[in-house]
Formats: sequence, structure tokens, C-alpha cells
Amino acid sequence: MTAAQDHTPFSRKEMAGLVANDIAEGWYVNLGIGLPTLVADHIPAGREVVLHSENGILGMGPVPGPNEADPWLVNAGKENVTLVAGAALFHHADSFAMIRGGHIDLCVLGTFEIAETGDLANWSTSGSDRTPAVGGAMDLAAGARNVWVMTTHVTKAGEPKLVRQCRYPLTAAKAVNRIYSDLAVIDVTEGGFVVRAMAPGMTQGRLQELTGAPLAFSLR
Amino acid sequence: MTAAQDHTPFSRKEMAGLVANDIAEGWYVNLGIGLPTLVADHIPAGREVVLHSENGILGMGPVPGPNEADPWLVNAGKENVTLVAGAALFHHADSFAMIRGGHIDLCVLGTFEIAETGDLANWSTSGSDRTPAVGGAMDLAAGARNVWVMTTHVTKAGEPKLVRQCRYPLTAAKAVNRIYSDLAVIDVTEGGFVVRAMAPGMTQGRLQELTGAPLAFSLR
Amino acid sequence: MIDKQVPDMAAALADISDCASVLVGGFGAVGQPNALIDALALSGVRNLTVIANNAGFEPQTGLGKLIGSGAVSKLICSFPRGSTAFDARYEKGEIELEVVPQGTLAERIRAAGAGIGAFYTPTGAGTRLAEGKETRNIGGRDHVLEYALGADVALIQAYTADRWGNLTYKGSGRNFNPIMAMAGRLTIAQVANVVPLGELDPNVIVTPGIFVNRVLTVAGGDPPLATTSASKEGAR
Amino acid sequence: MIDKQVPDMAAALADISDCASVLVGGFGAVGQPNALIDALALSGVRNLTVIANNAGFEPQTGLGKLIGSGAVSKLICSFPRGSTAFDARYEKGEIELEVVPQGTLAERIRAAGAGIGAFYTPTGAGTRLAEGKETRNIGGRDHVLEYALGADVALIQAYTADRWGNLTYKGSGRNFNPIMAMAGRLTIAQVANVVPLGELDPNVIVTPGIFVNRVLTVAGGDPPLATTSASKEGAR
Repeated sequence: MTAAQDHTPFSRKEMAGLVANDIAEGWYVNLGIGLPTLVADHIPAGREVVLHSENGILGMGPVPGPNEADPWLVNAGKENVTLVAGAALFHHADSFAMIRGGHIDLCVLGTFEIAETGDLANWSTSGSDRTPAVGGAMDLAAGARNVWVMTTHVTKAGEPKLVRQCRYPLTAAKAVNRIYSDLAVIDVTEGGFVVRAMAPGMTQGRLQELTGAPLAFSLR
Repeated sequence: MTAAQDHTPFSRKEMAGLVANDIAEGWYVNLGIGLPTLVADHIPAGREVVLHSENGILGMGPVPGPNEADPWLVNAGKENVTLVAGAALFHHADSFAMIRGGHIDLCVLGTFEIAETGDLANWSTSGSDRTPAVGGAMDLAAGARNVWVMTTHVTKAGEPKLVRQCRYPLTAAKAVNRIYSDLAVIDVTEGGFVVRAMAPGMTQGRLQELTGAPLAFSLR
Repeated sequence: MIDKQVPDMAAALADISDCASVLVGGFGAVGQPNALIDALALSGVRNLTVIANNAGFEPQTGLGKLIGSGAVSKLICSFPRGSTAFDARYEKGEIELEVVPQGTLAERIRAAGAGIGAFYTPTGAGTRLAEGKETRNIGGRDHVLEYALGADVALIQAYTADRWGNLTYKGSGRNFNPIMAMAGRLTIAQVANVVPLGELDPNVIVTPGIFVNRVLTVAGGDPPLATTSASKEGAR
Repeated sequence: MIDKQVPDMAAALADISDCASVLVGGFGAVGQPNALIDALALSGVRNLTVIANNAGFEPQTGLGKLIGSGAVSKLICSFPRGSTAFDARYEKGEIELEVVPQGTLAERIRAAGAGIGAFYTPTGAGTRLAEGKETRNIGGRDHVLEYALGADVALIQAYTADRWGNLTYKGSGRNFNPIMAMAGRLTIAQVANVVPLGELDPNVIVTPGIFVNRVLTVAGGDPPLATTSASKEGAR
């Protein structure tokens, strides 16, 4: 595969903007650590979306300015955050009741792999190379009404992250229903991956080459 | 059995006083509807005992005076009540977490029958004569650290309520550890009923006649 | 803008259909959303399964009225006594009854709201109410397997709300309401007043708005003063 | 008079023995009872099983210090990364690790406090963390059987207490603390201040005193300001 750079991948900000634009007003949304956190800054002005943090916050606001931080208030990434008007605080069992009970409309996560069945593998890359650590990923993937993934389309080594079957240990089976990669927006359907949008200059053929499972195309 | 009235049963107030006197400072106590409710009025002055009501109150106070009732505050018997300093309010799942989780030191209940094994039958007298209704009795009997029963020693028909085996449907097995009847105070031990105190004028022989299971005596 | 307030009762009760399962909050007269229940009784829906602690009390309002109207074909509760409306229907075999220990009822409702499929509880083990149910010995004690109990609709009463549906309660008014709010696929809250967003302290909100779909303000709504005869039948 | 306040650290930590299981509250630096943990690390107890969300962060305080001291032989947590003290012990095989999904961890702790022996959760079904566990299909979904997880001791942090042990929290400081308070056979709370009985509004108490055995006031105690690099490894 001698990849001519004939396309322009979505930037991280563009990916965040694409995700943010698809979030409906009134949704309760949990944004995972890392790339998904960026989504918060791109929610269209005037659209009320309520951000959930699994350590007991609904109505999380932006990162505080210098000297404005409350040391008693952190998000799931352990950063100091703020609250918006309408926020509520609660304990961990209540917080995961929201997640597991299907009350969170959307969770946006990063990933290692996604299978065409929606299987998600985002917590461990192998059995023994590193201390295992799962955090809230399994609860979020199993519990949220919608699970969207933000990811580079391929690994740093150029291997596809979208595959027929995950090689890495699963976080949850049949969990993901949409993928925002740096190359495309892809729905995960009963029939497999369906491409809804592509990065500028990307072709169907090239995208298929970079993907480890068959793609259908239904561009919007 | 031509019962000479050679003894004076404990009055309801005396029974309540006996129970109240055995409640240790600092105990969290749930008092059942009816006779057990009287116990609250007999807790010795200066002894702090925290009363629990399964509808979401810890730190329940006495019945309010005329024109002082808060219509939003009722106990498990649906009477208006008050709160004491230090009271806390919570919902039903948290309230029964206290009960089921073994945090309530003592529950005082009425009963139809108690077996020498501690089996309690206090919610239904038969299978079909009346609408079944259990309320919180099974949770309290299964969950409280100590379950004490306040009862007349015999039924209105003169039948013993303390028996070898309950005929009525069980509320909980092996639940009761002490009985305050109008004739005696009786511990329920691994070895069966052990009498600790008797009403004035009561004899061991007469008490045994009025009881449907063997009694041991270890008067205090 | 998120605004869960509805303008009137018709909007509050929209989409409740025949055969719906309905969680109804309240313990005694406190926390019973009587305005919602009374309107539901007049709405003509039928064959409801109602999940509540009691079967109502007075026949002219609340659950007593709903049951009296013939709208309820099944009741799941812990203590159905004290309701003449229920007694009349039950004696004629017109209403099915499932009696559940009060704490198990609360926990089953919470489980539904929390996404817990089922749980093991020591409550009821070895009793008639556990007949036919799976049991398991855990830590030396028999436990009964009980399943989550959610519903299509939850009718609850709170005291103060904001437009996001955040709720606080008054007195003993929480009882089943916060857990029913979690367990209803459509949760409708009757409240005494609504305050501007941000006025409720995040530390004192009991039911976060995520569990609430509609908020209807009903002026007044204080429960009646309760009787004070402790030994009165129908209690609990 | 009920007074759960203890005068000093020795009284707070009395009766914690070798091989005890210890629940430790906190998420990030918030709500971690560092004064209690640090003193426990110096107390000489050994072979502790610690149940917490993380494995601590800085090696010189809190869980990092406790683990570094060699007092902990087993850790049950959801995310042990970001702790050099833990990494060093774990690589040498000196500490056993059980990884539990964060929501399952919270629910197992709550179950212990609530007298629920075990429960079925969809979390983890079909994953490596469910290997060897019983599963059951409920409502068309696979659920994993998870058991209650209580402990001999719970070390928690709250913000304000009264002499009955009623507690309120600050910011995101609740996290695991209220459920751990329920699940500890001996629950010890580090608090920033104590107010006279009756000063805490019954509506805003988060942990009723029934769940608390000892209250130790530790002046100050604000967590350090957290870093703000969202992609920092060790988060979650």
C-alpha cells in the first residue's frame, strides 16, 4: 500500500466538531478521557447538553481559569472542573446507576479496536504486558444508550482499528453504534460498517483499504 | 385449666418500660406499629436512642402537639411525627439498606406466634381469609441485629403464642432473640426459650402451662 | 433550551396507554402525586399494572380513586390494606394482587433504575412469599432471587423543581419517589413549585433531572394531616 | 450522649489489625482520607486487603504511601495506574491485584452495605473480567453474577460532621465515600469540621450517622489542585 496523500484527515478539532454537532439538545453525555474531552468545547452555542462525570457530577462545566479552581471538584480525568447552573452532585453508586441503567444518552470513548459487530476493545492490549486497569469503560460501554468512538482510523503502525473481530480483550460486546475516525464517520449497523461521511479527498476504495472489515457506503 | 388469677400481668406501659430500659444508648431502633410504638415514650431521660422509620427517617421525635403537625412528615404508621436534632431524611431504598444491611440495632415487633427456634409469624394468620399484606415486616425481621417481640403471652382465645413450631406463615426464620410478653421476659436461645423475668405473682409452673414449648428459667 | 415543564395535565399524561405499567410514589398521604393519579383515573386508560406501596386510602382521591375507576387490573405492592376501593375490586376478583416485602419492593425498583437485572436478598427466605423463587446460600444465609421491577411510567411527587427536572423533596416525601423516578421509562413529576435553574444547590438535589421527563406544577398539594391513632388498622 | 468524635489518631485507628480488609474512599485526590491512610501506613499493620478505586498517586502520601510501606498484600480496584508505589510492588509480585469495573466495584460495595448478597449486572459480560463467573440471561441480555464486597474497616473523608456522625461532603468528594461508609463494619471518617447537633439540615445529610462509628477532625485537608492535562496517563 503506497499511500498517496490524496486526502486530508479530519483534525482532532474537526472530529470533536463532528461529534458535537450530532449531539441532540437535552442529551446527557459522558465524554471519555483524552480526545473525547475536546467535544465539550465544540457543542454549538445555545444547545443545552448536560455533561456527566462518573465520579458524581451532572452538569459539568469547563475547566476553570487560573486561580479559579475548586480543589474539591474534579472530573473523571482528575482535572479540576466547574459546575454549570443546574448541576447536581451524587455518589458513585448513584452515578453508575445512571450509566448502567441506560439513562446516559451518549458516551464517547477512545478505542484500540472496534469490530463490525460493535464489539469494543479499549481497555487492554494484551494479557500480560501491563498492569490491567479498566476504570469505568466496561460500565459505560455496556450502559449508555449510544456509544460513539473517536479514534484514528489506523494505528501508528498503520494497522486498521476497524476490524471483523477484535484481537484485543473486549470492553463490551455489540456496544458501539457510531465511529468518528480521522478519515470517516461510520455507523455500526446490524449489517456491519456503513460509511456516512469521509474526510476531504478520501475515496471509497482507499477507505476500504485502510479498514479491516467490509464497508458499505450511504453518504449523507 | 381453671386459672386462678394469682398473678398480675404487666400492663402495656410496663411492657414498654421493660423494653425501653433494655435499649442501650446509641442504638438505632425501629419500633413497629401498635404496642411497640409505646416504647418511645419510656426511654430513660438522657439516654440517646435514635429512632428509625422505614419511610425514610432517622431521628424521629414524638407526636406533635395540636396545631404543630407538619403534614409532610409521617412515620411508618402514617401518623404525623416530629424530628429531633440530628435527624436525617432519605428514600426507601436507602432506608431498607439500613434495615437489610444490619445497621439497625433493634427492631421491636408485634406478633401472632413465635417458635422456640426464633421463627416469627406476624404477617398473616392464614392463606385465604384476608387480603395478604406484609409491609416491611419481613425486611425488619430478617435484617435488624436484634429482633424483640412485644406480645400478649396468649391469644384472646387463651392459646399460647409461644410455640414449638409456627402454624401461621412465617415472617422470617430464626429471627427473634427476645420476647416481652405481658407475663414474662424470655430470651430465645439456641436451646429454646429461657425465661429471664416474670410478671408479679407468676409461677414457673403456671407460665409453662401458658406456653406451647418448653421453658428454661434463668431469672435475672 | 431544556425545559421539562409541561403546561397542563393533558401534556403531563400524554402517551400513557392501556396496559401500561405505572409506578406510583408516596407513603401514606405524603409524596403521593394525587393530582396526576386523579387525572389518570379520569383519562379512560384501562388494564394498568400499578406498582406502589399501598392500595390507596380514601376512595375519592389518589390510588383509591384510580382503583375504584376500574383502570387497574393488577397491583404490585407491600401493604394493600386500608383501601375500600381495592377491597371491593379484590373480593370480586377484578384485580390481581402481588404482595412484595416493602424493602424488596424498593430494591427491585432501584435495581430497574440502576440497570441491575436481579439480586439476592435474605428478606423473605423460607417464607410463603419466596415460594417458587430461586434461592441461594450466600455467606451461610439463604437468599431469594428477586428481579428488577421497572415500568412504562412513573408518577411521582416532589416539592421543588427546576426546568431541567432536578428535584428536592419535603419531610418524609422522598419515600419511593426518587427510586421510582429512576425506574420509569417516562417519569412525570408533580411539584409544588419551580425555581430558576441554578437556584437549587447541587449538593441538595435528591433526584437529578436525568431521571425526570416532565414536570407539572400543582399549586398547594400539601397532604392532609394524618390521624394519630397508632394502632389504627390499615397502617404500614 | 452519643458522641462519635475521637480525640486523636490513635483512637481513630484503634482495633485495625493485621489481615484486615479496608475500604478507602476517594477519587483522584478528592475525598481521600489521607491523614487516616498515612497514619495507618505508619501503624505497622500488615497484610491488608485494600478496596479502593485507584492505587494512589504520589508515593509520599495516601494510598501510595500505604502500598509503599508494604502494608498491603492485596488491592481490589478499578484503575491501579499512575501509582509508582503500586507498580514497584506489583512488578515484584508482592501485591495481589483484582481489577473490577468501576461501576461494579461501586455496586458491590453498596450491596454489602445494603444487605444484598449478590446481583446480576450486564457490565463485563463476555469479557475477560467475567471469566469464571456465573452468567444469566435476563431480559435478553447476558448478566454477570457479582457478590457483595464489604470490609472490616472503611476509611472515608467527608467535609462536615456532627457528633452523631451525620456527614456532608464537598464538591466531587462523595464518590465512593457514602457507599463505603455503609459497607465498613468499622467506619472511620476524617472530616474538616464538626458542627453542633441539629445544625445540619436533615434534608442535606448524605451519610446518616448510622453508618459511621468514629469521626476525627483533621484541620485543613483540602486536596491539592489537580493537573489539567486531559490526556495525562494515569487518569481514570
